[in-house]
Amino acid sequence: MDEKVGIIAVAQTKYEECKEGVDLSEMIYEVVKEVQEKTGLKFTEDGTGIDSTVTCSQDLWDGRTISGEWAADVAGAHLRPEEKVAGDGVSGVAYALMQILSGHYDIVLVTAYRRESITNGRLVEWMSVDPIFHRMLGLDFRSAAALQARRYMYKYGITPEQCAKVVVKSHKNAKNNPYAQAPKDLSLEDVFSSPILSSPIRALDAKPVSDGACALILAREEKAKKFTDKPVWIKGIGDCYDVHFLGDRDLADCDSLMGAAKQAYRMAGIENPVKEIDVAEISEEYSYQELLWSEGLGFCGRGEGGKLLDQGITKMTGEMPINPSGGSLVGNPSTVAGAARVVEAVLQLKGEAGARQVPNAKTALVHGIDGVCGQVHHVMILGI
Amino acid sequence: MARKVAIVGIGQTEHKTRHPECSHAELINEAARRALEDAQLTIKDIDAVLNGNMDLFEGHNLLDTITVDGSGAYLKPGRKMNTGGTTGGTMVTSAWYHVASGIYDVVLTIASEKQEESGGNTTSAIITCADPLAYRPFSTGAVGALAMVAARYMHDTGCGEEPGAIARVKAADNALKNPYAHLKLHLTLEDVLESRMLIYPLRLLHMCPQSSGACALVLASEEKAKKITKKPVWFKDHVISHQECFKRPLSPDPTPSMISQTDAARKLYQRNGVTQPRRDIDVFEMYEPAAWAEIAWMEDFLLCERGEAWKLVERGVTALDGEFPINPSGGVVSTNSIGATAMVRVAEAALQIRGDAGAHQVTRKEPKTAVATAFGGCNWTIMTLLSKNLD
Amino acid sequence: MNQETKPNTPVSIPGAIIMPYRYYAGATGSKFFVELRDNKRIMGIRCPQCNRVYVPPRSTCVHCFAKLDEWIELDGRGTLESYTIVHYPLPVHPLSPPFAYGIIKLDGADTGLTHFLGEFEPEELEIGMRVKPVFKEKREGSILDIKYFKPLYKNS
Amino acid sequence: MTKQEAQEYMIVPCGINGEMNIPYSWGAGDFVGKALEELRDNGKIYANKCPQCGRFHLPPRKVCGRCHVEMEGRENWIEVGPKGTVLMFTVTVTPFLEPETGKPRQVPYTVATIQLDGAPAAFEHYLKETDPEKLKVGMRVEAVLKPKEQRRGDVRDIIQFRTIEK
Repeated sequence: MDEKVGIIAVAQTKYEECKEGVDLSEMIYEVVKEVQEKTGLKFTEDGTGIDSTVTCSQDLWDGRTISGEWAADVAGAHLRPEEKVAGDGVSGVAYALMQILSGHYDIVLVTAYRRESITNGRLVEWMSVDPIFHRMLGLDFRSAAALQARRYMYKYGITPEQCAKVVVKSHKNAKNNPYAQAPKDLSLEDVFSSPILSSPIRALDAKPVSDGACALILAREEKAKKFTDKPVWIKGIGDCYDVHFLGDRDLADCDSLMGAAKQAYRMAGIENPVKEIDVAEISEEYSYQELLWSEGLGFCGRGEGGKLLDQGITKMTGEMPINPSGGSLVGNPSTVAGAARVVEAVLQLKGEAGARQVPNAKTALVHGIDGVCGQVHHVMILGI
Repeated sequence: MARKVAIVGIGQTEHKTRHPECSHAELINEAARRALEDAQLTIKDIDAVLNGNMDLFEGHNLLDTITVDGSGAYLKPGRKMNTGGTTGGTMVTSAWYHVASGIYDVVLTIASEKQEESGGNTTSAIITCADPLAYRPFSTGAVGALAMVAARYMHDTGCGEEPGAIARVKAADNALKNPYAHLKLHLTLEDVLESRMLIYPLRLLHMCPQSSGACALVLASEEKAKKITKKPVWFKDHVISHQECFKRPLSPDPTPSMISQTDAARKLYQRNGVTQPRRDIDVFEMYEPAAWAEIAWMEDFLLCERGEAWKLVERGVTALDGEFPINPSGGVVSTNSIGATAMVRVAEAALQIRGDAGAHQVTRKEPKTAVATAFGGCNWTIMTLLSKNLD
Repeated sequence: MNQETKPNTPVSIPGAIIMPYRYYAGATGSKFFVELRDNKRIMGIRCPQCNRVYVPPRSTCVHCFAKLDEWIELDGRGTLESYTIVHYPLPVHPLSPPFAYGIIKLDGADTGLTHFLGEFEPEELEIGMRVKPVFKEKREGSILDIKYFKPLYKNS
Repeated sequence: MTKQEAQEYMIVPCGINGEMNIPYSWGAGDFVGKALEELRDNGKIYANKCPQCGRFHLPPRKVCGRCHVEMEGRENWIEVGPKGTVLMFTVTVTPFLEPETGKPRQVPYTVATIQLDGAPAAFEHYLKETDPEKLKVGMRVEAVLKPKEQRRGDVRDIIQFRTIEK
């Protein structure tokens, strides 16, 4: 990329299992107001303020067609551009980057929001699978992920202990994250004794229901420096689709994640991810996914996700910590999860991650997912 | 500086009441194949695939992931956008940003709607865009809102029912010359004036149909576009102007005109030196879900003075062979596959500039510039300016 | 009205979105279901360019974007690629838990068909197991015309 | 597959029925929540005013969409109604399916934009009168509320607006 675009301000709500009675607009306004106050930026049309807004939400999750209308009034849509990415927050930030690089806008606000607690997420996921061959079977993302977990653990000998260790590690990290959703002190035994949902996935292996929102402001290089002395630059992006039908691919593979990672690494000039990336915030909705995504991101060879974890490389004190924030496993709403990863990576690179700070982190990887069994992956490289 | 972008491939399916012969993925595939064929490209030449629709009209979440077989997005980057009725326009502007950013050179963007999958309950789906706590129980869908636009215009100008019928007959005549149009009707003024009253003053024939269809465009950077086609259609500029959603635009303060349309028109004309829109723009493809909307919104788009639009319509200025043709394609009153409709406006405007519109090609003068508009959300607007020449 | 504007107790309004939908399987999908319904036959479709045989069938090869129209009859037996036993209920589940999903790579096909598993003891299930389809008596032309796949060695 | 063969397989265009029936529980928030509480407990209708542009929002909201200014504080709240004037109305005679129930609402029914006394604030609600002859822009109407014990803090605690003389 010839021009540099930086993230100049980020905000996130506390993630909670249910923000009872909270109106979506007011939740969005909480984070939009925070990033506006951090930068003093208003919604203007003369180029002195925020030029455009990108929202990330999905109609069926919010129970409203054009669910971007909830954000319109509080995110400056009146007589201004507001476009909705019906996908993950990382995809929304990448889209805002393209809006700026296209030359049409200098400063773009991105906001991702969801209250999963207002509906039955499994039914929304059920409506996200093929209506003719999958939906009549009652498939949802959870039972599909169980099929992926089984296949992956069978094909590469990944052990239940390794999956449980991901849960324990995530909750341990999240203890240092004030935004995290009720992290617990867990043992492997706790994970094994939590109720079975869809074998081999148990309750603690799965991401909990969560409510929350994020907001970020991106700016072109010249303008970025006016608002923060430490803008976080976007160095590389990559998105990639895989096939949809579960049987069309070996669920133990992750071709689309490899494709997305390849694009982002090529753009950011990264050859050896584990060496060059100081911290990674990746989106996993189930414990096995941290191991499988690690392989897809090239942190280790195929089938070595468990070994990478056992070697402690991805621990807080390891060579390349994964999810110092605790990640979605502790509690992030889907779609917001990607934006939360970007927010956390920005805090790490700006040295504002408090107790969960990875010392002198210079380059971070963030990752988001969409669709069944991680059908679509979004990868982004950030750096200072 | 950012790169110039052109449309190099245009494809759309026939828009019909239903497409039982194909699944949604196959409907999208048909439009994508036609766009690739038009650009003489294969799916391997495509760097990213965008795919948009409005979820509740078919009851799908994440349609882009479900229809990856048809869209060709397998192992390619892309995303799904949706902004209501303006979704088709959003798919064009977002593809524009993808190419202009320099990250992707050739992008396939698709917009579709398979409305028969909601069993004709389009109004029920539209109603779900209203705020569930304050407005949804009292929403009457698009027909009610458009009826108020028509009632307000007729009241302010005293023009009577005739102009609405003339505009509708013009649209029907154009649609007869457009192979992709949905309603192919031989209409007389009397047919329109006597058709069943829905909500005063809108009659059945004034309203758009529920169509099912898909549209696809291939966009390319300047360098690639010149290699791909001898007839690139250049993107000059566009304006996206939404409106606040909670405050009801129809409440007592401003008249229920589309302030976002006037805002978009003013910005677009000012930035591109358009001082006399009807002179500087050769063809106008407007997203008009009702015959009366075309007339009322001509004034919102600053194409003429307040109260003059119906006179221009009566004088045939906006006909296919008129001085300022509006909707040579037959417009949205003839064809409305909601998700695809705003992209069809851009596609039809581009066909006019390329001279490839066939029977409904504007011939009075050779179109060099064209504007396509998108309407949706709570009175949201996208205006896109296309041009034959690069400068 | 008292001083601040916060409601005393948080207010949530219950509601729903209830809509009927009807999806067309299209010509290719319909042929697959007509064969299931009338002849208890599972059909695949082969790509002329890469020779992949797809089940369920579709009209475009996802790898080559080629048009597909070469139908192949499969004998229905297959190998279990993955399985899960679902323990939580959903209103949209045709079976009540615990029930099992499996991905079955049918002999002669390159892609797996996702469907239910039946007539098995939980400890019997393992990847690589050979299975065969059990059809419903009354079939209506949908994926549920296959009742489930059961272990091959079990007598029919 | 030729078009003809495709037609042949259209003997039974295998249609798959898929009913969406998803429950939601939307949070009303601090402003709409407060207004609905007032309606439930005291039968009062409130709007709130943007301190910058002076426009009224009914039901009340936290942020003015045009000015991006918070409308916090009691001085911005004003009680309106229960009487009002009809600005626009529409009588629905052709039933359509209501997404909330999946069934059509009983027709005919009238929906009107009603400007409530006390402030230039309007919202849509049902009218009792459904005979078009008796409906007129400018007619005076009054809110009919459910008995207190039946109200549950929903905008439909107002059953409808009935016609009243001047």
